[in-house]
Amino acid sequence: MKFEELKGLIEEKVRDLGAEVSGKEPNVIEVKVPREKVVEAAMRLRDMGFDHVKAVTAVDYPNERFEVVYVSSSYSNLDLAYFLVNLRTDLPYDDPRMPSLLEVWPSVLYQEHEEHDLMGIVFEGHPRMGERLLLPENYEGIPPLRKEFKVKTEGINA
Amino acid sequence: MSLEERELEVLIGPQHPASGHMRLVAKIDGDVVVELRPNIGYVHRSVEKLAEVKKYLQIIPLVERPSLADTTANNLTYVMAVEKLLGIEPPPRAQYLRTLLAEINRIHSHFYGMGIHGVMIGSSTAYMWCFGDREPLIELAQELTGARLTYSYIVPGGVRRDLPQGFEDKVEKVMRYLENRMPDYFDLYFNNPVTRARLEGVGVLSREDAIRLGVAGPNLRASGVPYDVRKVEPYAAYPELDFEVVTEEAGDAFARVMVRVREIQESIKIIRQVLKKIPDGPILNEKYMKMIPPNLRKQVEETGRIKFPGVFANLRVPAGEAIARVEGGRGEVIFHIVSDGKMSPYRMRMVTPSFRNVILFEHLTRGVRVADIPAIYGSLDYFPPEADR
Amino acid sequence: MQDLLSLIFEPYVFVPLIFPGITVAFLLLLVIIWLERKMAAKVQLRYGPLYVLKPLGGAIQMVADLLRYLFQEPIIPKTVDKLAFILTPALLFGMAYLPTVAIPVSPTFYAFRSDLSLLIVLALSTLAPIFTVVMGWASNNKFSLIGGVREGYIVVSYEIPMFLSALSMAVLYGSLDLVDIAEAQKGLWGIFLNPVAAITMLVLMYMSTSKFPFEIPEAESEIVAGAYTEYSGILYGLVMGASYVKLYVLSLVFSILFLGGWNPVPGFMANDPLLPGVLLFIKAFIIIVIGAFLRAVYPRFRIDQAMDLGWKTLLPLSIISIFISLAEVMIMGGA
Amino acid sequence: MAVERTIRHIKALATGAKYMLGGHRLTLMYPDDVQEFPDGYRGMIEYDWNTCIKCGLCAMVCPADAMKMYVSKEESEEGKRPVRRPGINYTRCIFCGFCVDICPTNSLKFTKVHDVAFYTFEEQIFPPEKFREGVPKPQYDKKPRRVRAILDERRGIRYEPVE
Repeated sequence: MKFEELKGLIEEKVRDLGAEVSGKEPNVIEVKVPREKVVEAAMRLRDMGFDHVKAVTAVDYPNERFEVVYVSSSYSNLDLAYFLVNLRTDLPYDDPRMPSLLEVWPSVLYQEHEEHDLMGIVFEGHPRMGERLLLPENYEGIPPLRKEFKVKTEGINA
Repeated sequence: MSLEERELEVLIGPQHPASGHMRLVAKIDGDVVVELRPNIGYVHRSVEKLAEVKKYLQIIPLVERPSLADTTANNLTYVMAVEKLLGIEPPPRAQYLRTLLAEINRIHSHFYGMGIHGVMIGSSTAYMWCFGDREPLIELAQELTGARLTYSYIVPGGVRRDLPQGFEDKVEKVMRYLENRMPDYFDLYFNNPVTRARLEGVGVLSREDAIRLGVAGPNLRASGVPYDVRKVEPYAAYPELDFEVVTEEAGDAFARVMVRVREIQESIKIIRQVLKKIPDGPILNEKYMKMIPPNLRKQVEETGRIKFPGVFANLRVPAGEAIARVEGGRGEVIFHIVSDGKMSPYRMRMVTPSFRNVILFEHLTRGVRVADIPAIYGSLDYFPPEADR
Repeated sequence: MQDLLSLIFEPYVFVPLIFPGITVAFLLLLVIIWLERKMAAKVQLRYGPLYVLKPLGGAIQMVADLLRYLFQEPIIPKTVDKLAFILTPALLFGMAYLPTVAIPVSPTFYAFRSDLSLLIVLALSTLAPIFTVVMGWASNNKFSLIGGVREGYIVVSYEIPMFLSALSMAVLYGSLDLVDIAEAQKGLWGIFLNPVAAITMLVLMYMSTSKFPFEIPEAESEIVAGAYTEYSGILYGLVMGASYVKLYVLSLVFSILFLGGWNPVPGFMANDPLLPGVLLFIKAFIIIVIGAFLRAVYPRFRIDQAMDLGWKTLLPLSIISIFISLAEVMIMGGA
Repeated sequence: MAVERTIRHIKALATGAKYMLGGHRLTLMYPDDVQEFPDGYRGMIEYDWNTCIKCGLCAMVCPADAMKMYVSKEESEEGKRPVRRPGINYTRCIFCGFCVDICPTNSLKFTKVHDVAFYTFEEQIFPPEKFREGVPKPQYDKKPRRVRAILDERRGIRYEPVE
């Protein structure tokens, strides 16, 4: 399958959700949807054959927004496996919650949990919200992956 | 007696001979596992956060550390993502050298996994053999890169060192040695009726579940999904090499081991091709080669060891996003880098195969026996530090 | 002095204290654990214990280990049942060693002669596992408990077929007296008369002493060390030694039942009451060494597979072996 | 099935026996034997005081903050301004060799030394004055035999003494 062709196909599928579809040659297709529509968009992508998620990346733009990126691709259809479809959604900075995609892609179980743990994003409907994954159980404070969590660095001088 | 009282909660690890650096919380009823939850994070080292304060080149050793047995995969994936942002390509010889190291690493990573699996089901010989036979491969890698495991060999634009003198002969000897040894592995371990009894039909992962759960690497291929990044999105020198994607249909613990064994055989094939086809030429991108001072450039040509251009110390990467994926020994490694044009990534997401496979602990252990826990654990080639990152 | 020496060579002193009793059992323990590690190391392309007495390949490694065990602090956790926790290792070791008193050294040298000595040995050897179960209970540790229960399950699946295959030989020789049994094999050994019984008995012996592939009650990667998890110091030394001593006892019985005991006695040994015992020991030693060698070859079975093997394969085989014995007795009119 | 299983048992036992009687071993008897490493081994680092141009690239590229620029006392006093030279902290060094590869004057070099023991934490910090004196010698109980790893198609790896 050609890149442009697939991009067109996806665009057609998710246009009515208010999605912006763009692409990065040769194989990355970006689908940006509002957070209310993210489950629906994910379902349509899954039904197209994008059957698993490789990575869930949450990015923190301080005082502006959070961006959550689901990097999905296909195992069952090896023609699609070459392509990566990034399903993106923006979350307001003061209310970082979004519906969990666990129902659509069970493969996000640990990935969403991790982003919850380290970035403080709440995935509604995920059964393990509020539990710690990588951090110690008694950790309190700023989620460490947020930009306001500062890591001390040393200079080059002793 | 109510059902709750029948259940015994057993905490396997982190201080347990076969748990690795993690805790498995098992609820067992008699000898049957009712539920098992992996409790990961014991060796979490916050690679993603540290990457935000380290410079691009400094991240190379950082991303290698979590998966010590399979460092090349992480190194290569990270550098590929950075190269995508930089918009540079390594020269062909460097691509072949990357492939060579990746395959050497794949073999010894598989040996590592099979060895640990062996001792988990009680075969100390499988463990010792695998770890012993890893040694010649590590010796090869050491000669090529200067280090046993943490190679840091692949840098943006190329690789750090050229083939040493007489390396081809040594590789060929080791490959022959591995081929000579394989029948004994089969006789003593893989075909041992006790091994078969312990692994066949244990921890069966169906094709649908493997896809649904987004499993990676040999565990996926053992369930009959012929997904291999080397074929799906070929990188390095793989487009020019001839090899097969190994799959098994059974999806049980034994199939997962067999995929690894057959991948070792494929890797031997690949390594031979690499050494036959490797082109002459530089091993670092021209752009960086030109930045090396002239007197040092001469030295580089003589010794075959790259000197870094000064720009490497504070490498600036154009703003943008890049995703790179590589088929490492344990499976698909993903790096998602968001750059804002500064000297450190704005956000680096590192998804390792072990992290994607951790979901299998919950899925595969329902209703198995207590003794099957290590048999399944080992068959996943799961490495806790790699999952925790 | 002379009196003391002759006292030592009195059978009722010599058998329990020297051979096959505690002294030889103890020396064997030191040698066999070293040899086991050494053999496994050889198969595994390495050296094994080496640096304690290097010229002999680290032969006295176990002496060093024993000293370590002796001087290591035996930690007794607060939550254990103290009496049971401390007593069981000693009882386990004692019970494992006790059957040696009923084993004859030669046709004329034994602590006591009973026409039921085979039964005495087998009966005494079945007592030891009870203490493993007690240990698992007394340790107040989940892994110990699982280990103890596993031992209990294993016991019921090896004991019956082992008795049956041993008794099939008693049927064949028409006696339960170990001296008679050994003497009956002056010509053909029992292993050739009834190979089915021999193989069954051999496998079950290894099963009863937790040799690979039946190292299930203390499976390290599953339940840490099973019933022995909480033990340290000399207490652990005792429990570890117990299974080897049990293997030693059963190997002696196996040699008498199937390998002709001290037969055939060479001419120069014939007049001495003790020397035939050396032959018996060598045969038993070979059986122990084979058991130790299995560690290097096999992984371990799952407990249900081991029980499967015990009940569904070895039990029928041991019953068949009784019929084989009966048939042979009928044909030959008694051996 | 049963027959096949029996054959497999026999094969497994025979293979075990074959190795038990064979002479194949992979152990390197450290510290009786000490391996001589191939050229380019990334061991502890040597510093050439005279060729160093004090550019600080090594400290900049160091991923573990092990290489740092220390004020070199004597020179600073002489020149009335702070002069900084590299020093290394081996409690942090991860032997990636980036500093050696980036050094524009080859003032930093790899040695093959890696097995040095230190008594204290502080001893492992090598400020420039100590750094220039070269790497410490490993201490062995008795003089070890130097061996080289030879890759072998029958035995995998064997260690041969180096003259």
